[in-house]
Amino acid sequence: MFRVIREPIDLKELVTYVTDPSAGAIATFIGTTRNNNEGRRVIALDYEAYPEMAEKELARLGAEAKQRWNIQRMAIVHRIGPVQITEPSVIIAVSAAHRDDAFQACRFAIEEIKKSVPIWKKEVFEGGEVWIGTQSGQRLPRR
Amino acid sequence: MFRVIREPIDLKELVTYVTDPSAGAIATFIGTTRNNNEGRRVIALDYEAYPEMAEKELARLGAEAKQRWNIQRMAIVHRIGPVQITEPSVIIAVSAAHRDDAFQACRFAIEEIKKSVPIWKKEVFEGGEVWIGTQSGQRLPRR
Amino acid sequence: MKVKVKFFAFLRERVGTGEITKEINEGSTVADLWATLKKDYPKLAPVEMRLLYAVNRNYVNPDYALKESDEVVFVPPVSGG
Amino acid sequence: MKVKVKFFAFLRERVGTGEITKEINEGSTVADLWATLKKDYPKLAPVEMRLLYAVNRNYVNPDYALKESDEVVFVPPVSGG
Repeated sequence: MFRVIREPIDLKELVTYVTDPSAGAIATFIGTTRNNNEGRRVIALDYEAYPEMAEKELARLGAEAKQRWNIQRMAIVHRIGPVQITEPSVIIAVSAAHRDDAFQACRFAIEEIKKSVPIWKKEVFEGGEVWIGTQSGQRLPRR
Repeated sequence: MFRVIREPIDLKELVTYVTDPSAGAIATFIGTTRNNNEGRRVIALDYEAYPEMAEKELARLGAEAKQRWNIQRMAIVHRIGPVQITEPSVIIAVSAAHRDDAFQACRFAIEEIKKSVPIWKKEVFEGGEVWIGTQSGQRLPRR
Repeated sequence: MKVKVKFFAFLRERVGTGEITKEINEGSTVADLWATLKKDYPKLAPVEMRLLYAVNRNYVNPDYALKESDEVVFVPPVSGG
Repeated sequence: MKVKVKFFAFLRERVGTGEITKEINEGSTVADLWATLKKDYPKLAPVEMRLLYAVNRNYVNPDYALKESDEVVFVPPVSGG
């Protein structure tokens, strides 16, 4: 399950999707909107995607994870549009027979998303807004 | 939130508990009953705990995680009694400003649980049952 | 020949629209197209950030030779997650 | 003096009960108590696995000197998760 949606992401749906009788471990990662970034008071994040290609890239990295680790199922859903403080912008769920594979594939997925999936985040903060990553000399935020 | 319970574990409750406006990341780990182990067909796992001490040890390792990583909140709930295939026996949720801390603290928690928390797993398989870890020469199962 | 160009995020705001159709010369590369667009849209001229190029939903190199009806996207630094 | 001993999991099944009260000599250590229990419960005699010792819900060393009313647990290899 690799999707880009406008609605709130349903964690339960992803976990149910990856649940598998031969899996002993499920690792999940939830990215949420934080109320501060580099000293700014953040009001919300506003995500935009090239949706067809973003879903394709999510599926591609899922396939790559399946080649690299012994995992059963993976689901990644990224939300676009405004995402308020504490709300999830992305959820990843991975099941595997053993926990090491689940953790590693989950970590891999979020790192890759931040490198290659055509999704962009505009930070709306007190006093302005900025497309993250576009300012000269600005690092991508760690999350 | 560090608890040992008999009822099914509510993932949503843990994630809601650790949700925090200053957190940009939530990592969770769900341990589930797998239908096979070391070549045996597993029917269910049956967990037993020394509950007062188990909760104390869970809280202790949560405090240790807070010292070692920059995390906001942690919740660990372990279920006891019979846990059927695909059902969760343990869920860990950790929130942090940044994802690296959340992942590391989550991983630390599950590794420590398997080392020091007084909870025991009886595997009920086709043809018998065994307390995992008590057989001479038997390794603890990876999960 | 004609290609479709989509703009997202930072570039969409600079250009003022999300999609255009552009007439280009046979044999134009993606890099050529970008150079032309910088002239068409003065607000793109100062854009110095590292862009990735996608054609028909796949990343390509700047010397990729465009074909009729290709869908081209200039990808500003991604920041999902 | 008397101490309370709780048994769990593998050891509980061997002993046949989850809790006993045991009269021991002043100055007995946890290791002394375990040696005594092995005589009381023949099914414990062959137990060779590495045990941890807990007194009043804290892990202790085998030479821990017991006190009146202590709650003692012999912890077989844990396998939670």
